Amino acid sequence: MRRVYLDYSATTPVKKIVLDEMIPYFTEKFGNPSSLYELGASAKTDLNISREKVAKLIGASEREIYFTSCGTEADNWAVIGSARLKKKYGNHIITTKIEHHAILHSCEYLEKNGYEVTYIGVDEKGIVNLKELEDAITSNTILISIMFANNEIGTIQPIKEIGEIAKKHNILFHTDAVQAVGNVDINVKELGVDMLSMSAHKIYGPKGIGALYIRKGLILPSYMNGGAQENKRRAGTENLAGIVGFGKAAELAKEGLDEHIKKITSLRNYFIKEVLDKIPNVYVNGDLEKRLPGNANLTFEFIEGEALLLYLDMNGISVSTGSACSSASLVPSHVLDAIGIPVEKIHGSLRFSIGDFTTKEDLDYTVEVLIKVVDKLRSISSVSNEKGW
Amino acid sequence: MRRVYLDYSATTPVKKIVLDEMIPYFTEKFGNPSSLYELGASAKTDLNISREKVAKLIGASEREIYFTSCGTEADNWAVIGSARLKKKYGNHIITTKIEHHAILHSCEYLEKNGYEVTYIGVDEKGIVNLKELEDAITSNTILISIMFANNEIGTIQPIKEIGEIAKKHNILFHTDAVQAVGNVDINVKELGVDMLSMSAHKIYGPKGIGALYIRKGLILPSYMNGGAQENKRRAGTENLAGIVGFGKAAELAKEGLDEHIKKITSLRNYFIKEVLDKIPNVYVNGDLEKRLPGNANLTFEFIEGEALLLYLDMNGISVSTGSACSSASLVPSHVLDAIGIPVEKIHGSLRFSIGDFTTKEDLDYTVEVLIKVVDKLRSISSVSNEKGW
Amino acid sequence: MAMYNDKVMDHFMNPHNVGEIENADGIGTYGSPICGDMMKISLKIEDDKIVDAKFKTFGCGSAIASSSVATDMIIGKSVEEALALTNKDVLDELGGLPAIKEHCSVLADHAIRSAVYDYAQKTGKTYKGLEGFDPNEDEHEHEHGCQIEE
Amino acid sequence: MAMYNDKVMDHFMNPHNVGEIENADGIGTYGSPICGDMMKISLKIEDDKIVDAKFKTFGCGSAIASSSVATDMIIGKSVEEALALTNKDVLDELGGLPAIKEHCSVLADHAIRSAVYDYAQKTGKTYKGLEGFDPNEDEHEHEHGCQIEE
Ligand SMILES: Cc1ncc(COP(=O)(O)O)c(C=O)c1O
Ligand SMILES: Cc1ncc(COP(=O)(O)O)c(C=O)c1O
Repeated sequence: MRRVYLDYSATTPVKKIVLDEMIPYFTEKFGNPSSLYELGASAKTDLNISREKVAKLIGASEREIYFTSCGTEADNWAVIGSARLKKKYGNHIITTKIEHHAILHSCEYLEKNGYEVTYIGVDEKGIVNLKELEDAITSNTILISIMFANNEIGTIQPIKEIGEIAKKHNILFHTDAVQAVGNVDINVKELGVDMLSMSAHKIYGPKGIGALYIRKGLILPSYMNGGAQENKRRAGTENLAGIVGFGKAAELAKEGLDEHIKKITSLRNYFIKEVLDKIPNVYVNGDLEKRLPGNANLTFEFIEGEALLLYLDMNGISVSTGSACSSASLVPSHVLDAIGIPVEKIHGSLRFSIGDFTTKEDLDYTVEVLIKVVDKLRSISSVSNEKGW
Repeated sequence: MRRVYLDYSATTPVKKIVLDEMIPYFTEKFGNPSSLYELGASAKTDLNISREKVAKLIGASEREIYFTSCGTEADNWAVIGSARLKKKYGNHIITTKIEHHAILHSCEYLEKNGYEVTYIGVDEKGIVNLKELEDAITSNTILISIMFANNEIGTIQPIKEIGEIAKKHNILFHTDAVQAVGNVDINVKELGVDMLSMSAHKIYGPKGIGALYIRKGLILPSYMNGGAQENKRRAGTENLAGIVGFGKAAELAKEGLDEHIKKITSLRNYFIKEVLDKIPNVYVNGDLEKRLPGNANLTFEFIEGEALLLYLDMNGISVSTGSACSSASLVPSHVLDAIGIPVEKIHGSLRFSIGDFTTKEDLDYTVEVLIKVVDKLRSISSVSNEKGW
Repeated sequence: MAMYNDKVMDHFMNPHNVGEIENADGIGTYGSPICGDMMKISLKIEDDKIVDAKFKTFGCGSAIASSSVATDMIIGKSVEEALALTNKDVLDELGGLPAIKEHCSVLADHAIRSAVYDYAQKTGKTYKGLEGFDPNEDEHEHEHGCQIEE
Repeated sequence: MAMYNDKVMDHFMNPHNVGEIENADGIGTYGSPICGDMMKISLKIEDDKIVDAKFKTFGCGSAIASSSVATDMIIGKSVEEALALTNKDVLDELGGLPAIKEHCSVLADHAIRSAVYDYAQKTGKTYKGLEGFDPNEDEHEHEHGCQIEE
């Protein structure tokens, strides 16, 4: 059976060239980067070379990159760290209704600890309204955290404009760019962001390594207390092989960015067109232009998403219902809810995300299977176009 | 030149058989364990098999193991999480003066946030006094955190007795067992510990993956907010390959434990005897019996440790001055200070730590080099046995 | 598929008794698309015996599998026997569902009861198993439904 | 060795001018083992010129390398020239030290000044470069020493 992976937004395989670069750091070059002897010192050198590669991908300077264990940690650190840092200036944070749970649950933690959080909405295309953002700002606002690109519907926010608003009001600005990095041309200097979260496993690097960009001059309190690693800001023996893999993946992403965007966008558009042409009662969620290249979030009316997902899986096709980390939960997507999709249709929505190993043939096969399984599930379903919901 | 790695307490190389087990999880079996489709579901299955292996190493049950990004994170989570959990019952924490910085700096963070911490001392052999511990307990005490084995001098604490005291007073008990795991036979059920920290890179697994054992029934608040991973207690896409490597390393450690302890202890004793026999004015720090098998912490009078470390490094021998994570710092070891070593002698102390790949020939070579370089540095030194300090 | 066992997968991929019975003797619906699952069942009843049952379900794998296995279980049974079917019976017959999905098995026994109630209303019959059953009181949203676990 | 450059390593591994001059004209000590570094220097002075210098140092790589290079730098110089030597000069000659170790270069120029002071005391000479210098006031612990960075 053909295997078609269409969940690159959940995680990506490590590219062979990335893995090859990592391998020696497990066995021969395994020194602790904090150790003074040669084996440690050269580990530290290589670690910083990787740091530079990650920095380059987002136009930062090397010393502004702090490695973390994942995008989630970067998000926790940015939000909770900023809140602690600025607590004497205020207790109000602004974020959006469509953030990843790493941001939302960090905000909830802060709400339980004396902070106030405004969750601004998005329009039906999944884009924040800058006026609503500016109206939400009070004299107590200390942080704006708005994601760069959404993990479910792929919509890209006006980060530069948000940065200008934040700067005008002298408020820290964090963006969760876990999905955007490697898929959008990013330059933190031009965007005016103070902090930016990344994660290697979304760009063909390994799982378990992420990074937080922290603008030079901003001294965020440590979220991990202990040794003097990461310029004393993030304790814990460094995930050396992981960092080297992240560095290589970042380098590849930087080099191939234009081509990647062009190729993936065109595949994605082809896929959407095919599905909409060949299957009735299917809709695309989220803005079609301000969107990650690989994302196709589709609502299939009259069927339930998990059933469809499993039917696809039985045919070798991997897709997801929104974000992987809430896949075991039955809560309907908060993102689709925020763009106004009625709950019954949220249940029938799937995210197809296309990546570097996807071929046109993969997509043709997927469309072919989709036609069949959508038809079958609709024939089982108790709701239909004729009978209504 | 011969290469002799004698810093296994800082970090270990990943064993080949461990790495082999990890490799497929980067490339083919790369699914996100939270994903519903086959690739994700089988990743989840394999993740839980690894969890079971880690659990077995310490006599825990699978559901009591929560993977973290490192030992440091496990320590932060245990200490800060317990403090938050129990804050309505009190604000007092007891720990020791010889903890790793991951504990000490977490305690300092808590001290800045309304908690009180008592740092109990140790005797000149590096062992805590149970009476002092019990005397330190107040009605406000909510947590005792005492390390299983010390990373600098290798001394092993009376964990079982501490567990009994904690239970008697109904206080949570955490132990940082990062150095002990894989080197000491541990059974959490018999020891009565509520939480226990581990780290894979100390037992021939990869860097960047650790775990916290949390006794069944204890609901520690999450330190990483976000997705529903790790039974909703530690968010962030799982470091799948790292976890698989940790699992394999734990399995090997469990299988070979008795032999490992026997072999390493005997090599260590041989090394110490040789050094003491052949080089004057050298002392061993810490208890000789209640001690990690591979640890030899030695004071070389009249010379400075970093100079000696570098001379050894020029001869291919890797050793450390105390803990790797404070190696770039000039602060004299807080551990040697706690056992009463005068500061000028702390400067001349080195940790040699022996591991699975160490041979008798390695140690003979090391002794040979030591004789020469100690002699040379003493001939340069402005202090000596005759002239005194 | 680690999520569901083989039997569940089989009933999900190849569900039995899918469809609608024309001129059914009793029709019942339970659940709602808003909660993510809705089952509609139609029964053919002769001599107080369920001679045929067909379903249509909007829902996840467990909902479809539960519908399939439950219809299998009642065909050939007396009406009282069918009313005695519990979601536990459905679960057992399926060989279990993931904890987070167990509530889906409720769908089938509720829908069956509704269909028999419809039959009883139309025919004026009474059944012990329907005592205290009120399809309107038993609002999906209240009892089983939209019990979402975060 | 990424920590130190080649020149530092060379002076550290093969330090020049190690030892003690018998019947030295001036002897100076600076630092203390408690702070992790102590340098002792002895000078042979003829016609106000430093004809020989030897050191002994307890300390790290930078302390030993600084001692070595500083003694090299003053041999053949006039006493006033030697007094003009700053830790910056030592650092430059070494091609730099890691930031955390820069304070080690202070060791040498202080020890040299102390040795010249000793010579001046014994001979009754005065030097411009010693103006305001008081070896006792200049307590190691206060000025340079035990400046530890966490
Ligand atoms: C006793 C002890 N605790 C905690 C740690 C921290 O572990 P990690 O380096 O995995 O963060 C270490 C080692 O570095 C250690 O030796
Ligand atoms: C937008 C967004 N933020 C944060 C995360 C969390 O990253 P990680 O899985 O590396 O913790 C993800 C992906 O899971 C994401 O898509």
